[in-house]
Amino acid sequence: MRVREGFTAVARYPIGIGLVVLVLFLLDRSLPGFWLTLFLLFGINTILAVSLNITNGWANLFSIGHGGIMLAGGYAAALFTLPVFFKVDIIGLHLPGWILNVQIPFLPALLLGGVVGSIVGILLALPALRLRGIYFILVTLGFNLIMVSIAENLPNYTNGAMGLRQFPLYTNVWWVWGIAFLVIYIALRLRKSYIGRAFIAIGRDQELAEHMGINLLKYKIYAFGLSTFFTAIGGILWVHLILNLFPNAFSLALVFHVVTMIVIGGMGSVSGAVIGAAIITGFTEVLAPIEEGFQVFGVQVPHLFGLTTLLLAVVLILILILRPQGIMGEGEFSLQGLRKRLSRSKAE
Amino acid sequence: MPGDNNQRETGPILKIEGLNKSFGGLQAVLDFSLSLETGELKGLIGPNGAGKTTVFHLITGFHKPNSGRVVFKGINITAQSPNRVTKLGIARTFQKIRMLENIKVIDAMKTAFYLQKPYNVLDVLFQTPKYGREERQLEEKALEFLTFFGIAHLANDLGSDLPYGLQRRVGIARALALSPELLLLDEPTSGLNTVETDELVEIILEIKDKFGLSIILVEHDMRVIMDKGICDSIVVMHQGAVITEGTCEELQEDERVIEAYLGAGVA
Amino acid sequence: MSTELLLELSEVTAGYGKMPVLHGVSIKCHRGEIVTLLGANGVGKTTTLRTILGQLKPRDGEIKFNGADITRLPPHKTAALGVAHSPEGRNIFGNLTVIENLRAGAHLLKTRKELKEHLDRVYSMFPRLKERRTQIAGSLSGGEQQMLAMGRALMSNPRLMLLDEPSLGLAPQLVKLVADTLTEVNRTGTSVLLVEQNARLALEISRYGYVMEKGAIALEGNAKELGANEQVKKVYLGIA
Amino acid sequence: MTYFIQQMLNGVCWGSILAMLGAGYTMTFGIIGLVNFAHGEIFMAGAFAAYFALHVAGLPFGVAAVLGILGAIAIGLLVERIAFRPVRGSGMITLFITSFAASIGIRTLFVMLFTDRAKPFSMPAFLKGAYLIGDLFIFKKTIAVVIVLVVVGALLMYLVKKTKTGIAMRAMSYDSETAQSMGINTEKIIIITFIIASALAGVAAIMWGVSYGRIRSSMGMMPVVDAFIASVIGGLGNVFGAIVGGLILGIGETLFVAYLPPELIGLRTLFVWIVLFIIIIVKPSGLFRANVK
Amino acid sequence: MKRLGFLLLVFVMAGSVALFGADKEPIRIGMIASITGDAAEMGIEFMESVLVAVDLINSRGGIHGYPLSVSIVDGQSDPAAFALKAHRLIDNIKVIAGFGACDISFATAAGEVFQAKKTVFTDIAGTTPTIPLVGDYMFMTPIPDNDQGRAVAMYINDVLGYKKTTIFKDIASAYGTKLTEYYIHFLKEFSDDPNPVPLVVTYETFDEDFSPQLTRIKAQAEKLGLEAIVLPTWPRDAPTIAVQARALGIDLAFIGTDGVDTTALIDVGGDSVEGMVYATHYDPSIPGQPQICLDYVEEFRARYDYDPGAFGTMAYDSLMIMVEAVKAVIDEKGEAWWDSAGLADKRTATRDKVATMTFQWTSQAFSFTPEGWPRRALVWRVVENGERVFYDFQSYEDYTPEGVETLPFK
Repeated sequence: MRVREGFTAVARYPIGIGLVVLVLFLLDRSLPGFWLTLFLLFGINTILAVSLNITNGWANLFSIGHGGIMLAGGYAAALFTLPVFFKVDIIGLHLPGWILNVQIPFLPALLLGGVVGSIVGILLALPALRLRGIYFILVTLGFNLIMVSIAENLPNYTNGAMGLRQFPLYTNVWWVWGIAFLVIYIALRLRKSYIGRAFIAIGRDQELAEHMGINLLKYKIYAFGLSTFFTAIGGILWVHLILNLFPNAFSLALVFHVVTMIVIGGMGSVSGAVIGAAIITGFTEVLAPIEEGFQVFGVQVPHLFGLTTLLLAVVLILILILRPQGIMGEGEFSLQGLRKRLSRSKAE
Repeated sequence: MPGDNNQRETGPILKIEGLNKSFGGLQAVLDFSLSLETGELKGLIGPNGAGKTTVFHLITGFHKPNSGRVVFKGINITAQSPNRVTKLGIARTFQKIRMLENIKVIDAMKTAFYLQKPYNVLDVLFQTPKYGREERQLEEKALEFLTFFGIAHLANDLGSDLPYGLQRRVGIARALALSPELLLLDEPTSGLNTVETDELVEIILEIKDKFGLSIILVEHDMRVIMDKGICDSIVVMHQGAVITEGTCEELQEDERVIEAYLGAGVA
Repeated sequence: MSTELLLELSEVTAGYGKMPVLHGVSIKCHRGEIVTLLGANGVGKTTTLRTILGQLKPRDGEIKFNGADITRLPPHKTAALGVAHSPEGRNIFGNLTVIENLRAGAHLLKTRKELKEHLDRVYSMFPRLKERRTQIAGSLSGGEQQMLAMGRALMSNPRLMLLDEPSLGLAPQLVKLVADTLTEVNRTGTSVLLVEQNARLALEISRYGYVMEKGAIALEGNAKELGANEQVKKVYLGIA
Repeated sequence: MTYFIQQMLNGVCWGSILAMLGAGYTMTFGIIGLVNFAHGEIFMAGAFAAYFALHVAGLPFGVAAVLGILGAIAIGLLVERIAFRPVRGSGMITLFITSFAASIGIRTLFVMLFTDRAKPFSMPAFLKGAYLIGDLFIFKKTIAVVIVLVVVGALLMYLVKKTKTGIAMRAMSYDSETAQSMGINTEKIIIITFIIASALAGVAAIMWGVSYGRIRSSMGMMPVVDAFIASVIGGLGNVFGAIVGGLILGIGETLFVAYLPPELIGLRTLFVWIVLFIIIIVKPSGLFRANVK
Repeated sequence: MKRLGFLLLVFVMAGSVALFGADKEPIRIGMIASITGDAAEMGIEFMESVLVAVDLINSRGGIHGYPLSVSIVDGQSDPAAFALKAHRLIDNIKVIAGFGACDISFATAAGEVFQAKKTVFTDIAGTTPTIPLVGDYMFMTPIPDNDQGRAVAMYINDVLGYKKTTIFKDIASAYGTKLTEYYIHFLKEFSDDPNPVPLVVTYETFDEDFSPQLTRIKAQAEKLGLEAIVLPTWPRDAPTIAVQARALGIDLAFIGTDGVDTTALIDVGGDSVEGMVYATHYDPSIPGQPQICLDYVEEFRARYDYDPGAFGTMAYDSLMIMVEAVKAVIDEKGEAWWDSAGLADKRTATRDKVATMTFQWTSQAFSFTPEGWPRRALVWRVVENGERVFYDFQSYEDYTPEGVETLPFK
């Protein structure tokens, strides 16, 4: 919740950074496994939501193919972070030696995966950018399904449906939230620069943007490249948290979840995306005891599995009906704004 | 200066020769020619459907002409993309007002300063002093424009929430922010009441002088064109073609113009 | 000529979103009349028609048709009362054939016999449409599209026809055809509210006229008188 | 040759189902610009209604089929009421997301109520068996499916092309506002469209049950994507195009499996998308002129 | 919200009133299964089975008087959910041991967490042999693909006597892919024929129409001399394939693997699967079963009106492994130790028992190899008159002959 203000401060005052680091440190030390994992998934979802927001929320390039990007980035990084013995002895991939016989640290793997994700994303975007509306959605949807299909059908390189495992547990609070804050920071900064304003102008009114001298193709590619870069990194963090990678892991259901986050939070708002990520990540977990059955006054309420998913669907429809702009609309959270609102309500 | 390295021609700032455009079977613009001197304010009038807006579309490259040539400051800009044309110094407003949805007026203005790009990505990400300085300057400049148009106090309102008349002003301010040499105004007074119209006309004349603009003005409200006599000359279009060009006085007597507007009748 | 009041707008105010367009427009149209609404571009003529139809809800004022209040009726109900519309730019259904367009216009007719009757009537007015009846409407020429739009509006045998800029973009001989047809239509009992830029044409065939300026009625009077009025010229050309 | 014809028959059978689903898709898209992702769940609900009638209540097949279609219509109208009507007019992406949510919600509800186990859908005696011509099996069910496709397709074409309602639908898909001023009640037309589209999904569900003998709560998930692609290939908004698109995909997929090396059969999904990409790039409006602008 | 409240009310009224007389702290065990999502078909059977077994144990006085409490959580067919729920079981619910999952992706997602927290986890239905590689706290109940592939190849070659077979391979499923590979490998080893599987046809999970593949088989059956079709599929696919194959006039025999053993086989397959022989883990008529297992089957039938198949009994087995191990720990160390010992100690002690003991309450007596694979017999069933009945039995020793490499390739 401290997003924007926190960040402006971070940029300016080392104290801010120090505080965030301290909070993260304390959380890292004190959170029990479940909450820590939840916190990490929240962070990863934040990365995914904020980066998806760049295309879907700002530039109005509504992609539901980001699962395919996570897959591409995930596999690209995975092939390098897997222990050599696993690649060679246990599953026996048919890869060139320079991939097979190396294991690289996390940072280069992240960068590599991010770049691969970006390249794949731009390759997808180039033909797809000519399309509008439902055709664009359809092509990105197809891209997601195709990526899964390709991963399944290349067992020599991806181990097919048997998936990859034995990843080193690289993902931790520092990586996840470091990158999450970085993405938020970049998004907020860009929004306040000519680049972000160009993205948003394209999203709102393509024709007008063009008449403001904005090169549509170039900026659409920027938006897609940036968004997919961090999406791929989110995928890699996910892989190194769950410690396995299977082709169908990044299915439409996952993308749908991320889309839900930005819709609930408010399309176009960075803090909205973060709030959406928090809600969706927490939603199923907070409600999980309800669907698993519980006791009230000695009466055992039996399990009702699927309830959370059902509720999620209902909530999403309700939000779209009652508050189509999402929680934050397109605004950003700020302490000043909050203070203003508070004083206004006091005055009334 | 970006753009073609075509040989510079001297003379008018904008020269259009033999422009043709048809949509399906409909000849929207027929052999349209026009020449605009630097600093000139030229009216472009004609009854509904005469093809005036299409001419604007063709100049800015939003539509590609079937034939003909558009030369701006000696550079051939025929069928260039709108962003390049804008970069060269042509800005336009729209007949149907286009406000960026849910964007504050001040931000809309800053968006319009896109072309200035006074800092680079690294300045943004590292929040260099340069970024802060330039961004502040943009804001100041935006406010300056808004003040000029008398809407500075509305800078933090959403553009789409403004009264219609003020939206028109934002539209023009936004076009000016592109620091154009040639401004294409597409029915700037449509939807305004008499007082607002008068005010806007004043503003248009003011900015023309202040920024040294050349302007083409498409207008329906004949009072603006005729009563005020603000145009140096007026081009009359009918059914896609230019029927005549002249000053107000000349046109008022021109039977062709009257016929174009009032119709020939059927008798 | 009957003087029974068919359509009455009193002090109608309307607009799109933030943009006010009509500021208290009052118009009367009697049964069996052709009434013309004149005015330069963008003064609110089309908006007036849209408000009558119910495509636009007025903010204020009242619209009565044939004695009934239709101020807030949705368009399809207004149409059911006998108001037909031939819109500006024709808005023919480009994906339908000519005959299908005409049948869409006849949506309110109940029987096949009626359909046939009106189809024949429209074909007799516009023999060109009969020739092209199986052609996709989108491929018709501008004049043919105008005929189709008028024919389509006539299919429902309306009491009142709202006609928006029928002569726009038409060659002179087609303009004449349109005018003749209008007179013919009016003769068979349909009242017409005509919005037209071609003031001379409009005033020639109508009985009464209104001149709009900036969303309000600036002048009204008998067509003949208006035709001679220099004010009209001023409204159009901004000259005295 | 026998092999080829046999495979063609297989493809026609699968294609017919896609065609029926795709036609429904195309209709809702044409009228309200909605890509109804919940169409698959409407289809599934139809299959369940027929299943309960047939296997639980023990009703005759004809009755079960009718109930199946009615079941699909009921869910279709429910979806229209709760998920689409309140957000109508708020843009394609909103509609897309609500339909996706409706799809997931209904599917989850069915899994909760009836689990995701495959349930038998037995075909009636008169559809069992096949005619044998040389080595060629011509199934009675295939014949039935094709007859249903032709009859329903013809009825649909008649409805869309010749009837007052059909013309009103197409007029509305082109220009809703003008259509309204012709006295066309657009609300009514939207409801009718949903009824017809859902009924088509119901027909597809019966075809499916008869052809493949099993139904599941999540059966709507995959064919719906294929059917959507079929409608895009045929030109979104064009009913005839959707039917042809469905047949092209069905037959294409089948022939892909029939003639490619076995190890490449898994790429069958790719085939569908390759066809789609080619169509979108070469002729974005689809094979047939779309009814929409 | 009204509807939801109503639903809840119905369930509350229908819900059983579970009151434990015992004042002992219940023994908590966790199960993770996909009860919603793509893999719900199997998860629901796990859950049904475990609910029966828990009631059975508690009605018999629990584990040494400690009531048994199994927390069932929904993995939603999503690896991330599996990992998260595994954390919840371990940290929040504080289970002694866990079991669950249904595919390698889910099993290892949960297993990694259990391994890291040093809590034993038994995989119910993921059969990829590499699953126990997660670590020493990871075990698997079903016979791994390498063993099953070998056993099935052996049985087809030696007992059923089919020389040429074809196989359906689900490339989207680790189970289908791996089992197919092992089957072909071992069959080549056992058969005199250099090419005993001349045709492998592939499909993808969620395919519904298998007629193109079947038509292909039919066209080549005679030329290739095919005698049987092997179906290592998810439960939903085998009966559908059978129905479509019979309709096409294919009269080859069907041979199934443990994935097909559910009630859907008969429900959907009907006459078409009549005579189909398939490998599985359990049949009520195999000799030497513990009474508790027979009671379980009876109760299961009474409650759900169908026979527990491979998935139900494997969930039952996984639970019983844990129950027996905990019981053995208490037997060995005494109740006083159990009441006072820390969670970590209890977990480790349970793991040690699981790794070393032979289970008696499970559907058949078995133990784990050092790798974490079960040493258990393979049961063959046949569909006869619309019933799944006992057909044959392959003991662990039968299908692990000397001189045959167990895990021939990676």
